[in-house]
Amino acid sequence: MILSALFFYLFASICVASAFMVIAAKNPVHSVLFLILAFVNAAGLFVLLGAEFLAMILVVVYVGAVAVLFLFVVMMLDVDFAELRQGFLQYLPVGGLVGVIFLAELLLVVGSWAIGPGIPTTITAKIPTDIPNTQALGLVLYTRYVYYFEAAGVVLLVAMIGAIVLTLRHKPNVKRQNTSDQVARTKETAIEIRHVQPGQGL
Amino acid sequence: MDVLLMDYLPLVVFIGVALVLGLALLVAPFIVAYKQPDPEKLSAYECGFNPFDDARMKFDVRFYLVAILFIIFDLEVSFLFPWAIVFGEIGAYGFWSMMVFLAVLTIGFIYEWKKGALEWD
Amino acid sequence: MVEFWWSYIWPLIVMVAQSLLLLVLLLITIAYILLADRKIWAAVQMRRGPNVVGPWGLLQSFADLLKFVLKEPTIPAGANKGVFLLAPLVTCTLALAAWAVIPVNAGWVIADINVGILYVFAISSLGVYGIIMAGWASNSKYPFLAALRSAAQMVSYEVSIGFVIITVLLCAGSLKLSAIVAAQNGAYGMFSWYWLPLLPMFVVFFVSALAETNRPPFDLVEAESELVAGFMVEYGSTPYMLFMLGEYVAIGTMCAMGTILFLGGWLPPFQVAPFTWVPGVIWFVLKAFFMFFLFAMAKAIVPRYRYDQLMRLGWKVFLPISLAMVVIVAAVLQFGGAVLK
Amino acid sequence: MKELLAFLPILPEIALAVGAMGLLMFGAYGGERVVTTIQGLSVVLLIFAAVLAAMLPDSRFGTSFVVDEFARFLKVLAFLGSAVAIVMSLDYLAVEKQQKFEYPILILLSTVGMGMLISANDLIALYLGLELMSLALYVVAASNRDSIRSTEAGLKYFVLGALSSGMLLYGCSLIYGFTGTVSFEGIAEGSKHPGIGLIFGLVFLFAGLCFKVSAVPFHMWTPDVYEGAPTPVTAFFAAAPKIAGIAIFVRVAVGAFHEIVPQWQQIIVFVAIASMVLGAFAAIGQRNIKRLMAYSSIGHMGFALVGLASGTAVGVQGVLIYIAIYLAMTLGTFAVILAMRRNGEMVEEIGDLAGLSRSNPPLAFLLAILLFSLAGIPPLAGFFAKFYVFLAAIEAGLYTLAVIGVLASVVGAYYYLLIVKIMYFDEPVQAFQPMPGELKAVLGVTGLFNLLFFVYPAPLIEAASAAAKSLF
Repeated sequence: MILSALFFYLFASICVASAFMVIAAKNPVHSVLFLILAFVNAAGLFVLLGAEFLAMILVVVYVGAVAVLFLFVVMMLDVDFAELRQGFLQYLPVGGLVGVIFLAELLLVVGSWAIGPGIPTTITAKIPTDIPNTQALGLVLYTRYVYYFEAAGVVLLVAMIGAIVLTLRHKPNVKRQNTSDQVARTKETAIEIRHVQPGQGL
Repeated sequence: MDVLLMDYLPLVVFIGVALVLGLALLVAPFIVAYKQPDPEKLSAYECGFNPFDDARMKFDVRFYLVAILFIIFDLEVSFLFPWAIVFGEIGAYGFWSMMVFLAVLTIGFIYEWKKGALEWD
Repeated sequence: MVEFWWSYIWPLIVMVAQSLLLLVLLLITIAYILLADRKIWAAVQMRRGPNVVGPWGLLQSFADLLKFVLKEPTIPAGANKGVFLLAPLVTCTLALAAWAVIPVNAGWVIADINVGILYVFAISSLGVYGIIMAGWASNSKYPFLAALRSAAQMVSYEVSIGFVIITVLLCAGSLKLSAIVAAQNGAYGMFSWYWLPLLPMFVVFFVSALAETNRPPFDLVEAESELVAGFMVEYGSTPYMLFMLGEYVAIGTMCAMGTILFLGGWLPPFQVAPFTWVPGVIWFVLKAFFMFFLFAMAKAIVPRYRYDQLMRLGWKVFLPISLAMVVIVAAVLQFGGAVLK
Repeated sequence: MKELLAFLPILPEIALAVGAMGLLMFGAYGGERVVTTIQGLSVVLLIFAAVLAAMLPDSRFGTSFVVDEFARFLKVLAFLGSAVAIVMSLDYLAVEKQQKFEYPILILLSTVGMGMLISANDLIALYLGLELMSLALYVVAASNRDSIRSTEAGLKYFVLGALSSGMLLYGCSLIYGFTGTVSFEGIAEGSKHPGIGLIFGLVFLFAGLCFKVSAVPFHMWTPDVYEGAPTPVTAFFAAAPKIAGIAIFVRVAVGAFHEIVPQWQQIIVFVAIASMVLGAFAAIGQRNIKRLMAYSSIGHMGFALVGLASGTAVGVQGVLIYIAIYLAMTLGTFAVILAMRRNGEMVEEIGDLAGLSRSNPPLAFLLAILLFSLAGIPPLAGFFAKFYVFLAAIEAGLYTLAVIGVLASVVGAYYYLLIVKIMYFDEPVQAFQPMPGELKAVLGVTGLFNLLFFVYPAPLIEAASAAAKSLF
């Protein structure tokens, strides 16, 4: 269909262009914004492939969460990026060389794109077309691929521990509110009634 | 496949129209409104002082921690979505595999709590 | 040529027309919601509220629009111009974009995609960008601090909203918004809508929605006394208006989501004669307005939270409650038979 | 019940993960008081898991996890390596006041990742295991966050590790695209008619794996990370993760790509030669002993890969023997490095070892044994390790590789012997503080193992042979 081809080229070209801008932009905040644009377009490409769920999760997780952290870091870190970028260009020849090699390899790969004989037999999971994508994922992820699923859970646990081990510091002398203590206060502990005789004080 | 894509076409058109509308509102005053900028008007608001340095500064690492924890829980939620909609079809096995997953992350949550990562000071 | 016209151009025109219709109606509704917000607030404080422009002040919002358009737009000298102007546009467009998937009646929706609820969830998680971008681009201290606070606040409550949505999905079994509404069409009329079986989650959803949209009592972003007007300090004219518009559209989205997830969308309270005569869209609007009324009343009567209390509520109260509810609902569905269905 | 029995193959990993979570809760509630208990329990847990892993019968969990002789052999090594790494950290962390209960727990979770990696039977399981292992490693590398060097080490390791994961994933996706499957058996089937895309996928996959075992040209992180990370962490890095890395390298190469041995053989030959040569020459100028050990480990990985390059069962057997002996040598050497403490301060310069033979003769003797063994001088264990891999290379007709390997080990011997010279012939400087008991035990056991291995080498060699055969 011509329309989907049109959208493919639209998303793909914006994606590539903004990926390029991520590294080319002078201001790191602009880089992150371009990165977000690249993510959104990648989500569009997923939709074109029929992977709706992945597209939305890409937006929720990468754009809505990961890129927020990126933005936090580059906006607020107060690093002089102009200084950091000095000497950036001296890596251009090496980087360019690697890039050219990558490109050549990719062209070779694409040029030779052919599924070998006997491959279709090795494809284990057919993509069901009669149910929505999310459902198809759900039907296998928690039963057949339970190993991956639980392993992902443990990876997340390590991420949590790591985040806390590396970043958490407690400021000394901070007075915190303890709601349960406040609620547990009774009249006896809170108020003391003294009968003060006139003219004597406490 | 095409049916699916046809569902999304109106969405794209709608976003486009909304964007045009917003853009029109945004540029309108630049065209029609009265303009007479002066340096005082264009300086950053600072309760009467002149701003003496760049407003962007280092800040508490706690904000980063919140963002990281949010990413982790967001991922957890995204794992729950497909599970929730096929809940009736994957049976007890699917139920328990999710419970184990949630238990792992609840342990992480309790750990955070006890370490005081959720305190705000 | 004729074929091209009928198979490409004409559907496109239809789509654009539909989109425009929805947007215009939406914006008019927002104009009156804004007015209602001010009127309700005023009524609680025994004031009159706006009452000058038009009868009972009915044209107030339109006058405001005109005022904003004619105001001088200023861009602070130290600001990052591109991002500074992009921020309000992003806020407003994203807020509007969510409405593309919201069904206001059976079949009355721009795009009823399979992953509708995820789409709304994704769009609302992007709302934070407008604020961060504005706060950073202004290059001024107050917006910067407000942006930080706001970003942390919004992400904290988004997690709870995610869990709330999961509990609804467990009962409804689809990500499609129209299917979620249809799943609530039970034998007991309004009592089989999810607000009753999932009452705790409805409360969590409502409060999280307040926090997610930076509404009072969680409007620490604006906090006049400390942050003057938060991330919008440097904004004026229509850029400012776009922020306000985005905020109110987002509130509208949250009200619509509450309606769809918990109040049975366009379904009438009872499937009997007088109720079924009323078109579904009326029910939808009434319910959404009821949700908005709750928003407005919360603004009028609840004092503002302190920041540490806000974070505590999000992470230490709502997150565990909603997580536990996911497990409880799943367990009930798994072992309790068809109690909820 | 039948469903629960299906989980039997992953029992050691489950035990480790559940134990780690239990200990995490214990630590969260107990605070800093229970750190030593947690350290002790972690060691017990690792040994228990090693026993469990050794006892499991050949089995599979789904298509992604396989238990065979190869997995048993390497898991026992990896789990014991982690246990010893925790034991060796006890004194250091206590003296440096860096005791955190998370440290042993992160090592446990990293070890879970190693177990998953060793048994991985498809690309997704490979990736998950690798990430689980590495993520915990990044954190422990930076665990001393008040030290700039430690945070720098963690950051460098993380950034380069993420890059290598990216390459690995890119390779995996190419392989998946050209074979239509992620399982190793399927890939083996699909690679009977290798296209150029598959070969590129293979190259990228190997690049990612080379990074994890710090083989040239993906070694650049190693010296900085080894030097910057706290010393017990370095000891851990040099031991167990390397075993898991080599394990998955071997399993991918001979398990999934045995149809296209000639294609990957040249890559491995190149990597092995480059690692051996760089490890030998770059180490010569080093003054810092941790940095020296980094280059030494690069060189040793090169030697281990020589066995893999042959692509035969004998070669894999050589790799396994090599890696087992390497584990013993490196842990022993790090036990000495951890004991290099003078006036309450850690010292890391090679010159600080001067005259050790007079100030502490037993320590000097054992270290000399270990260094001779690292250099590959007969009749110590290190010689046998090299002997088996070179033998395999010659059998496979890779004469150049074998010759270069022997030359590299001669050059490498120079700097090991230089340390021995410093210990025995230089003027003594101030003596080290007394060595804590657990380090003495580790050093004693590994030193004697290296010294007396030639007396009774059969068990290790037979076990390695059985493990290698299970892959073919």
